[in-house]
Order: sequence, then structure tokens, then C-alpha cells
Amino acid sequence: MSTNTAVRTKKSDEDKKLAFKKALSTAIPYLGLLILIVLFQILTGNFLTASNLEAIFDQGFTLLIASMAGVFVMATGNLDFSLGANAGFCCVCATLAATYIHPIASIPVAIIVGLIVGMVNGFAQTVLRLPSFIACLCMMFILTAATQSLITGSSIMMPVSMMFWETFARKLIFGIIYMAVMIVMFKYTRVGKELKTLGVSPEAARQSGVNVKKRIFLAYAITGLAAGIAGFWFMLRTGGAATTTGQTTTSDVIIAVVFGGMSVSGGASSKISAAILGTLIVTVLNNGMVMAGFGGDPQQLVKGLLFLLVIAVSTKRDPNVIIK
Amino acid sequence: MKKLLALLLALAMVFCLVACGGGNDEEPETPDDSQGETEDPGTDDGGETPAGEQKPFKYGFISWGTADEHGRTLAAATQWAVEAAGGEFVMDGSAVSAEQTIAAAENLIQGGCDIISFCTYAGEASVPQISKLCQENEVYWTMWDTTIADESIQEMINQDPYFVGTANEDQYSAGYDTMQKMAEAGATDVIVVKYGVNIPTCDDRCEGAYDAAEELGINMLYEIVAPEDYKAAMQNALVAYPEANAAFLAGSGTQSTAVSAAFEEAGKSDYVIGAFDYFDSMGEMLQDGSLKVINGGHMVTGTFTAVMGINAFFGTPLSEEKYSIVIPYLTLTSYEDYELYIEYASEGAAYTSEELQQNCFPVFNPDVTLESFQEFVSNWSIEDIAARKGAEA
Amino acid sequence: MGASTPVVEVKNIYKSFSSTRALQDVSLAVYPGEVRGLIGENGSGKSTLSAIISGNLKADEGSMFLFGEPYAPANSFEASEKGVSMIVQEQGTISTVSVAANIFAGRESQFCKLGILNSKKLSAEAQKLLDKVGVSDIKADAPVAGLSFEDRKLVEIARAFYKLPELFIVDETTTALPQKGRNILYGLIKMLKKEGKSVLFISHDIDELIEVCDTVTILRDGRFIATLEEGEMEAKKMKELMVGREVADNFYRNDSNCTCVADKPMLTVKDLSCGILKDISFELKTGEILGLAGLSDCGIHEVGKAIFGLLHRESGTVTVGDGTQIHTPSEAIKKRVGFMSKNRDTESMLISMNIQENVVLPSLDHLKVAGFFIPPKKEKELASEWCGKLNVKMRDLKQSCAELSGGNKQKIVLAKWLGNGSEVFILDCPTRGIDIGVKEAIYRIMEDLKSQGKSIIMISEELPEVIGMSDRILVMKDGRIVKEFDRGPELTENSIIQYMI
Amino acid sequence: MNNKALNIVKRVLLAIALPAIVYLILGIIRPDIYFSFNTLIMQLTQTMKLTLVGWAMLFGMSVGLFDFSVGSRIILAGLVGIHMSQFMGVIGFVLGVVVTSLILAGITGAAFAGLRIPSIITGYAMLLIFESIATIYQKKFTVIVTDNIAIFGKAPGIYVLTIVAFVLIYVVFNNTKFGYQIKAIGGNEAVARSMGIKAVQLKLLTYIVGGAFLSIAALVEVGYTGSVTAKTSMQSMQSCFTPMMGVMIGMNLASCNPVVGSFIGSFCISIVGSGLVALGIESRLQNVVVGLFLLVFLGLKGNSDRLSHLFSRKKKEAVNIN
Repeated sequence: MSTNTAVRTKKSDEDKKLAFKKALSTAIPYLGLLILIVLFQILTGNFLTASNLEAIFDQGFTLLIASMAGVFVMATGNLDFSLGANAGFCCVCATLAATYIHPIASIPVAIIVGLIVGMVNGFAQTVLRLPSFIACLCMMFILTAATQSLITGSSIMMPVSMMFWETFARKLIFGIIYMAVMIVMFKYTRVGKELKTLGVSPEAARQSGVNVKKRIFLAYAITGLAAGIAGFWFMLRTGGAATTTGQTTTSDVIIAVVFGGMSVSGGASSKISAAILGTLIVTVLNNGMVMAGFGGDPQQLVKGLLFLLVIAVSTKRDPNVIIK
Repeated sequence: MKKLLALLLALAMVFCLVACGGGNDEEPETPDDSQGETEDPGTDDGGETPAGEQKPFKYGFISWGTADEHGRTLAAATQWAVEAAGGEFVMDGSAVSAEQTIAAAENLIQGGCDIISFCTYAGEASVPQISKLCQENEVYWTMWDTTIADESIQEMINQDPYFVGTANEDQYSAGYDTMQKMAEAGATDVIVVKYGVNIPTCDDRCEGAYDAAEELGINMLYEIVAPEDYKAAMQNALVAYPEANAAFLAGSGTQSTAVSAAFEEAGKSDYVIGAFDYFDSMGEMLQDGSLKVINGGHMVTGTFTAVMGINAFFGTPLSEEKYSIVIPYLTLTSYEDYELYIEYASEGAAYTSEELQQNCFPVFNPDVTLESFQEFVSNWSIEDIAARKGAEA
Repeated sequence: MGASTPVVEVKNIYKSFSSTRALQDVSLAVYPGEVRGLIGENGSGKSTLSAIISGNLKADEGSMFLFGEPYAPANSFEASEKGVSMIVQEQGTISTVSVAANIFAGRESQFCKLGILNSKKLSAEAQKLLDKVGVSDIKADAPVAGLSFEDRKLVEIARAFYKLPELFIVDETTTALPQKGRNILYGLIKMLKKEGKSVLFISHDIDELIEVCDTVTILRDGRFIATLEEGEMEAKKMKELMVGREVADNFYRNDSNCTCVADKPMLTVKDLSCGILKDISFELKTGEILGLAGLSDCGIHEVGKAIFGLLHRESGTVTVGDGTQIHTPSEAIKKRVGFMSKNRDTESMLISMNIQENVVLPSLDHLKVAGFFIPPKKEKELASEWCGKLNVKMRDLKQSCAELSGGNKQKIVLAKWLGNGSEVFILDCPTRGIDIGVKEAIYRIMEDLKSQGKSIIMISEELPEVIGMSDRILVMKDGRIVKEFDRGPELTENSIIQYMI
Repeated sequence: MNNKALNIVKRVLLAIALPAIVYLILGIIRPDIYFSFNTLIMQLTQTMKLTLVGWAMLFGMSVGLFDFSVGSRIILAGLVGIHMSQFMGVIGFVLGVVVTSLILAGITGAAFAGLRIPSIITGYAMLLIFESIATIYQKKFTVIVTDNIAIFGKAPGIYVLTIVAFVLIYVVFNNTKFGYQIKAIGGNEAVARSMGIKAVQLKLLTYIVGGAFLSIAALVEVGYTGSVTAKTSMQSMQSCFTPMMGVMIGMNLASCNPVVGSFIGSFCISIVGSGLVALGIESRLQNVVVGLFLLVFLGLKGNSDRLSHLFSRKKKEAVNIN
């Protein structure tokens, strides 16, 4: 086999323009975050204080856990509608386990319940071949009904001893480990790489050795697991479980990930950093707008307009790609 | 690749900065050492600011949004008290779920609010968390429309020096009276409509209604819970229980039009509807008799919780212990009541700034006491508004 | 051919896809009543030219004239309105709607009066068209889903004949049609000729061209070579013009006998049946190139897919060298089997991902460190090693595959399987749509693989390629292996063709 | 000729089979309710309200678009209609609802087609914006539904409007160029594009035509419930799920075309709804029951080939199912 090296064609100016455009579209979310931080610092004066950063970390923590897993499913071009309801349901199960079995039991219970729900979602789509949208929608209805029937009164309290579990240091350590695991799993292991190929074309992935069914099943299992973990942290953060827990998480994840610059139809340009960045942007937005006094009606209007603006700027417009 | 690593490093570095609490910001204590003991500001307050001195403040109001009538009037009513006391009103209207209520509290506190108020429709389990947060940041807080069911929570927040108290309507008796008035108007078989699942205010009102029904021999046929389409749900209930001739709406009064439409289309003409939360077309319904009882006007809980919180902040708390005040409903049972309401209470503030200053804030009028304040609250009614507005005009 | 103005005239057309030049300075004129053949090797630019004339593609430079006036259709719809309609090999009907809806898709306005479409008139008109084309057994109201592949193609032909086309382009469609469909097509071409219309007939089947066409234009490497009139059309001459050098000895393999590195079978297929395939059995020895030849839908493509596990096998087994059976693609890949699909851009590679991601995909397991972590450095090494060995022309490893030429894409797929250390290669039309220069490089790579003891199953519809490269040839017809040939100097295309048809 | 008639009868029977079975099951459990005439009328009115929204979504869904901003658009159009009815009476109401509904649909469609973003995400963005506009706008005037504008939602009005909508949509969906072309795109968009169908413009058109039918649904909605209240934090999305499921049942009923199918799907949903109340189960579980019903329905349809394959295999006792 002749061992001549690959012929490197020189960079034509058309390639340069393409490279610049690509760099710009990855930089936009970072730029957006920077602009928001600077804007709110000017408007409120005490945005960049240590306690506010801690508040942002606390608020964004569960969204970070959920959206990092959400990226796995979105890389295949699907969406998991049952994510929020699953987190709420795991929160209820964890609280019940903590009160009736033992506080420590809440951790395994939350994770196992979340995993089981994720696997049922995966099973419905791979083996039973049900359309992903309907399967997740029904799972959402079922879980919401189950959560509401399990909770008596407005909410159930977790044991008082657990009030001091949630310290900033523990959350930070768990957060960094979780982020590291998810980033490695998405960028440096077969799981993430193969899920991205499913977003491009399942048939081509199948012919390159990707077990399509197993990978989709795994993606939903990971999201279920993350919902379980988020449910546990919801319990610690809200002191128990309520019927409204996790109600807006599904849409928050989708909005956060899109803000972070993820391509919604998945495929080659999906990136895990979109989840971290997107969570930061959404949390900074909510926090900053309230501090700057826009917490009333205009809050959702500004969020909607910014969301539209980010999408308009970041997605690349290829006329012949079929957009559903 | 390099960009992501840079981001992660920056993130970790910033938060480690926060974790060790170092750096230039003015909060000296670090988060972990503030859990145990809670210093009690109440007693040695003198050093910092002279007792009872009116100073500028920021008032944080947390709610589920201003889309519905109750949410909207509540925010406006709270603003009356805040402006009367010369403070700045800041709001977070995105708190739909439990975790968002906590996030809203954090955002408002970071925004420099000295006093916050919220409601526990999204679950009372998160109250201790907010209490811990307020203690750390020395922020006074009150709760409106809330009665704490769980004793352990009540006992926990009673030790929090920054918790001032709660203001709510006596939901139970309001439900009881409404059912009584509905019975007088001829209701015998009632369908209960709950606007939300496991919401304390809604469940307490129904409890009152059920007890009254038991005593008055009214049978409660069926409970519709948080339907998507009120009219369809009501129609289905009327089909399953044709004998029903009344509906008790435990909230979102605006759906009375849908419920009455369901009755009409089921061929019933003499039906009784009792509801909570005012809505625009209630006058018409009171006139044509389709609506017999409507409780509302309880937006002033926002005003009075603001009064309680502001007084505590000014250092002139109306009482050293935690206290809660009960606010009467403005119950309209006839078109005349409605006309009175429209003329005096519906536009603009029900109280002028002077009225609030004189009756609620010892800072402005030293001889305001807890009793006088409670008395002032208890005569909240349309006649009182009419008298005051009438006298003025 | 009258000397009147040509129906369609094309002057100095240039067209290139990023780095490959598909057409260079091609000029062509088709006169009324003429059936013009267009022939050339895969990648000679004949499909590109027909796509430009029919409005599917835009030329980079050059001009086109229809009856003398300038003609630049924005899309195929505009072209067909102007009388230039085309049928292609790929399937072009919508299965969920009726035959009539397919025929008039995009042209429904003529049946609409103030917005309301008269569906009875539409299906009547469609039925009339079907009868005119000679396919009256297909019902206009029937949904297309129920029709066979051939009937669906005939519906497409009827669609092209909704308005008698001035120029009717047939782009390698006959290979997809069984005999009945072909006769109908030939009948239509004669009818068009009689009506004074013109036809552009594209194929790489020389005998069919000689029989159907009046004149033939030959393209090679995107250049116009010659136009042969009535008398000059002779198979050998055309082939030489097509390939350029006389069928040079070293174009394919120069050794002329069946040499196998060792007798140990690397792959054994025993009475495999699935779909149209019936009881397929054969062995693939070490270092052997086994050619599968046959007409396009005789089952040779399905054999490749069935072995690799892409089709659900009804019965039969496929065992690798060490005796274990393989059922699914991932098992096959673990057992060092590689598959290169016929439709390259959609199946054998991930077009929107970059080169490195494509090359390392099947061999991620080998790059693992500590059981799960795949260091990017190892990925980079593997990709650049194999891209270097096959000397792929690329900017860098992060370049998206969509920007590469056909030949380079094929090399990437080969690099992918080599990276995985594959021993058995199933190559389905490896040189389809590749220009001549790179084709030779692919053949050299195949020879290298053979010398290293790798075994190759080469599925191809081009007989010269099969004969030139294979040690053993299995000829298939209607899903069965009908004949086996060994490599030898006396082996010619005619001796194989008779078993294929 | 007679086998054509037979074919139609067969298809109609098949179409009615589904609701008939559901009706029978619930009828057996509560005969006193189900076999009375005014119950049927009541269920039909509920179905009409659901179907009108479903029909508005049918165009988008048959080309594969899922748009959740429909709920917020009905609210905003209703509010504008009520506000204008206070100056110009019924004409103002109708004008307000129709024009606003078309404008909002145009904006959403332009955002989808112009920005090339998937319909679900456009729906999210527009939902956030329309909901907050409705919340702010609602404060500017008193929302009273006077009797003259409530006629559209009441008994005679709703029937008339539904019949008009049915005729219109039946023609538009089945007998127009637009109808043919969206079915072509829904079947196989790549081939449809090569046949010269301009897919992007047509998808924009599905938003606008959908917006027109949504205005009819909004006219009915205002009169039907007698009030319009804005919602925030994406709660208006909940009201899209039920009609969407009705349309999905309709689109998967092979025996009849989606327009009639959506009506039948919505009829099944409202029967299940009233059935649950009759059995004393919370009516909130309606979505759960209908969701499961749809899952089983799609599961059987999706795997029908494998199931029949499985059964035949059992008979032959053949080996190795891998």
C-alpha cells in the first residue's frame, strides 16, 4: 500500500467564508450570554455579585441536568415530551420513599423510577415502533395523572432531616461530575457519536454498524435517568413534592437547548455545550429580568421575542433541506 | 473543543469564587455557616436604624401571572400599599411551579427586595426553603391567600424572625356561607367544580361547602377537577346526574358563563351558580339570575400582607409574635350589589394613599395598633368603600 | 435529419461539483424526428447533461436553445411545460395518493374552474393518457401503493406524456424495466419519431442503443468525444471511444488467471433465501475477488444486503472464516466484514458529517481506552492514516463529506472499512458515478487488498469491470445463481450476457 | 356499478364501526344515559367544537407540521373580536376574529417558512409571544360576551358554522389543487418537489388556510364558553392536545378521508369523556384514556405486518425468528 500522505488542497476563499460563517454561528450563543450579563449588570448594578451567581447556579441546576440529557434525544432529531412529567413523578416517588422507607432510599428510588419510565419510552418507540411524539405525549398524561393521585393536599414534605442535605458545595461537586460524565459520554464515547449519526440518516448509521434500536432506547433511558436525578434535586430544592413540580421543565429544556445553539433537527451539528450555555442564558434571562423590574407581563414577551431572534440568527438556511 | 474547555474552566472558577465566599462583595458570611444559628434582629435592632423610621424599600411580589382576573387585581392591590408607604414595587409573575416560586424569591432578593410576599398554591413544602433564604438575606416575608396545613412547617416558620404573618380569607366559612346562600336560592343537588388539583384555597372552600351541604341536606353529586373545557365537563356531569340544579365553582369565576351555558343547553332554566373570583360579565348574570352568589374582592389580601411586611421592615411591627389577619369577601348576591361595586370599587384603588397611611402604618399615625388594623381590615366591604368614596366625591 | 433548426441545442456547457469537473465545453444539437443516443462510462457526465437540459441542474457556463430561442428552465416543472420531459431510474411516484394525482401532480390547475378541481375529469383524463401510452390495465383512481415497481415506472412515463414532449429524455430507465415495460417504451419512442418529435436516450447498454437510436453521442470524462451517424454505430468502436484507450491491459488486472492467496473460505453462504433471492450458496476464499453479475434487478444487490444483515433473511445462513454466523450489520462488522452500498450519498456514508467522523465510525470499539473513552488523538491518527494510504484529496479531516467528489467519497468509505481492519469487503457498484481517472485508483486499491489476503465480493452491472477484476464470476438471473465462470483470457462479455438475459 | 356502491357502503361502515363500538361499550354500562337523544346532541356539539379546531390543524398535520400556537391564537383572536364587538356589534366581532386569526396565522407561517425552523419550535416561540400579548391586551377593556355575539357558540349557530366549515374544508381538502398538493407533500416530499410542487410556499399556505378555519373555531369558542381568558407559561398549549389527537385518529382511519375521520376521532374522544364521568372516574383522565387508545390503535396499525407474520409463522412452526 503506497504510503503517500493525503493531498491537502489549499484553502480557497470560498472555504474561508464558509469557515467564518460556521465560527460565527457557534459564537452567537456565547456572545448572547455575554451581552445579557453586561446588560443586566448595567441595569441592576448588583447582578454580578457572588450571591446572585449562587442563586443562578441553584436555579439553573435542575434545568442543566435535564437539558444535558435532552441533547442526547435531540441529537437523533426527536424530542422527549415526557421529561418534565417524569421529573415530577420521580420527585413524588423520592419524597414518599424518604418519608416511609429511609431518607437515603430517595436517591435510588428516584433514579430507578426515572430509568424505568425512560426505558418504557424507549421500548414503545423501538420495539413497538410507535411514533415518538405520541408515545411521549401519552406518557406525559399518564405521569401527570399518577403524580396528582399520589399527592394528598397541595404537596408532601420531605423529612426535616433532609433540609440540610442540599448545600452549595455538594451541588457544585455533583454538577461538575455530572457535566464531565455527560460531556465525555456525548463527545468521547460511542453513545454520543452514534446518536448524532441517527440525526443525519438512520439507514446510513445502520450500515456503519450502529445498532439503531439500541441507541434510541439508550437515549430515552439516559433522559429518563436524568429526569430521575432532576426529580431528586427538585425534592431537595422545594422541600418535597407538589403537583406542579416539573410542570414547565419540558418546554424549558427545549427553549434552553435552542438558545444554546443546538440544531433542533439533530445530526452533525448537535453539541452538548448547547445545553450548558442554553441553561445559563435562560436562567440569566429570568433572573436578570426580574431584578431589572421586568418581572410582570413583559417577562414572557421579551423571552419569546429573544427566542425567535436567537433561532433566526443561528439556524443555517438550506433551501432544499426538508423542514418539518 | 478548546472553546468548551474554556467555558467549563470559567464556570468552575466563578462558582468556586462564590463557594468560598471570598472576593469583594459585601456579604461577609459564607452559605454553610449560616444554617445553624439564626441571629434575631428583632431585639437589638436599635443599633442600626432608629425604631419605626420610614425608609425607602423594595417590595417583591411573587405570583402565577396576571392573565386571570384574580392574579391581575392582586398585583394592582399590592401596589396601592407599596406606593402608600413610599416603596418600589417589583414583581415576578412566572412562578407556576414549586421550584419557580423559590427561584422567584431568589431573584427578587438578589434584586434588592427588602420584603417579599407569595402564596403556596404551588405546594407549601417549599415554604421552609424560602424561610431559610429570607433569614440568610434578612428579608421580611409574608404569605397571602394561605393557611399552612402541616404543623411541622408552621412550627418551623414560627421560629423565623423575618416571617411576619399571613393574610387570607376564611375560605372555609366563605365556602360555607356561599353554599348556604345557594341553598336559600333553591339549590338541592350540586356539582362542585374545582379549578386546580390539590390547591389549598380551592380545597378549603369546598370543605366548607360540603359541611354546609351536609347540614342543609343538599347532596353533592360529583366533583369536576381542573377540566380543559368547562362547558363540556359540565354537560357530561349533567348527563350523568340529570337531577343536578346547582354548581359550586371553587374558583375562576369567569367559567360561570360556560357552566350556565351548559345548564341552558341541558334544558334547565332555574339553576343556581355560586362562584369565587369576579369576572367582567358577572353583572349581567346577576341580573338575569343565572348567577346567585359571587365572592371576590379578595385582592386586598395583597394590600394587607404588604402592610404587614412593610411595618415589620420599618421596625414598627404591629405585634412581636406572628399574626394572621382574616379578610372578608365582598359577596355580591344581587344586581344592586354589583352596581355599587362597579360604581366605587371596580376602577382605581379602593383605598387612597392617605387612608392606608392613617390606618395601617404606625410610622405615619402612631396610634395604629394591631387591633385598630384588624378592625380596619374587617370592615372591608362595598358599603365601606362607597361611604369613603361617596364622602369624598 | 432535416437541416431545420434543432429542437434543443446546447453550446459549450461547463459544470463542476466543488473539485470535480463533470462537464467541460460540451455542445450538442438534437433535430426534430431524431432519436439521439448518449453513452459514456459512469461519471462521463451524461446524467449531468440530461439533468441540465431537463432543468434539474443549472450549468456553470454555456447556453441552451429551444427551437432557436434561448432556453434556461428554472426547474424540471418549467422545462416540462416547455415540452422537455424526462424519466429517471430512481422511483418518482408518491405512494399515498392515486395514480391520477401522481400523473397531474403540480399541473392540477387546468382541471380547476374558479378554484374547484373536477376530480372526475382529472381521473378520466389520466385514464385516457394511460390508455394512450398502452398501459390501460392500470386504473387511474387506484392508489399507487398497490402497484408493482414496473407499473409505477409506467405511471411516470404516462406523466411525461401528458403533453406530447418536444424532447423526451430517457435517463438509464430501461435497466429498471423488465421486458414488457421496455417494449412499451420503445413503442412510444417510435411514435414520437413518427410525430416529428425528438428523443434523447441515455444508457450504458451499447446493444440497446444501436437498436433504438439513429445517432449516438459519446462522452468521456465530461468531454464531447464524437457523434456516430447511422452506419458508424458499431459496438467495439463505441466502447473504445467511451473508454478512450483501447481496453488497455493494465486498466483492470493484468494477471489473467484465477489466483487465490489461500483456499480457506472467508465467507460461506448456504441456501440463503429472502425476497426474490432463492437458495443462494457460495464460498468466498481468502484473497479472492468474486464478481456478481446480472441485470439490475436480478437480485445481485439484494445478495450483498442480505449477507451484511440489512435484509430480514427467511432462511439460510452466512458464516465467516472462524465459523460463527452473522445476522445483523453490527455482528458482521465485529467479524471484520465491510459493506459499501450502491447509493453512496444516502446509505454508505453520513453525508453531512466530516471525514474523520465517517472514517472512524465502525471502529470506535477498537479505539476505546479504559473501556469507554475514545481519545480524539487516536481518532485523528486512524483517519489520517487511512485517508493518506488511499490518498484522499481533502482540505482537512474536519471537512464535510458533502463537499467531496464521488471518487473521494468512495475512498472515504473504503478507508472506513480498512480502518475497521475488515477482511471481507462487499462492494456494490464501487465505481458508480466516478470519473475514469479515479476509477483506476479504485481498481488498484482492490488489487492491493487482494494481495494482502482480503476477500472481495464485487457487485456490478458493468460487465467489462466484472470480467476485468474478478477471479470468479457468478451470474444471476431472477434471484438465482445460474452460472459460474472462472477468470481466463478467453472470457468475453457475450459468453456471460446470454446467461444474464 | 354495484361494486362501486358496495365499496362506498363498506367504507362508510368501517368509518362508523369505531365510534359505534365505543358508544356500545359505554351504552351497556349506563343505558339510561347513552340511549337518549339529547345526550347524543350534547356530545355532537362537543365534537363540533373539538373538530373545528382539529380541522384548522388538519392542513398542517397532513404535511407533517405540529403547531402548538393554535390555542394562543384562538384566545387572542377572541379577545380582539370581543373588543371590536363593543364598537361595531356582531360585524365588528366577526371581522375582528377573522382578520386577527388570519394575521396571526400569517405571522406564524412566515416565521416557519422564512426562518426555516421546525414547526414545533416556531410554535413555541409564537406561543410565548401571543400569550403575553393577550395578557397585556386583556387589561385594556372589559371582556363581556354579549348575547348578540354568543349566537355563534349556541345551538343553532354552532351547527350552521360546523356544516359550513365541513363543506368548505371537504372541498378545499379534497377537490382543490391545494388539497391535492398537500397530500402529495405529505406522502413523499422529495418526489413532490421534483414534480414541481413548491413545498415551502405550500406549507406557508397551510398556516394561512388553517388560520381561516381557526377563525371559525374562534367564533364558536367565544360563544360556546361565553368568556375568553388569557393564559401564561404555555398553558394554552394544553388545549391543543385533544383536538390534535382527534385529527390523528382521523388521519389513521384508512377507511375514510381525514376530514370525516377527524370528526369521527373527535366524536370518540367526547364519548370517552362523557363515559368517564358516567362511570364516576375523574374526567381529567380523558387525555390518558384517549392517549392510550391512540397508542394501541397506532401500534396495531404499525405492526400489523409483523403481527400477521407472527400468527402465520405460528401455524407453520418455522424456525429462527431473529
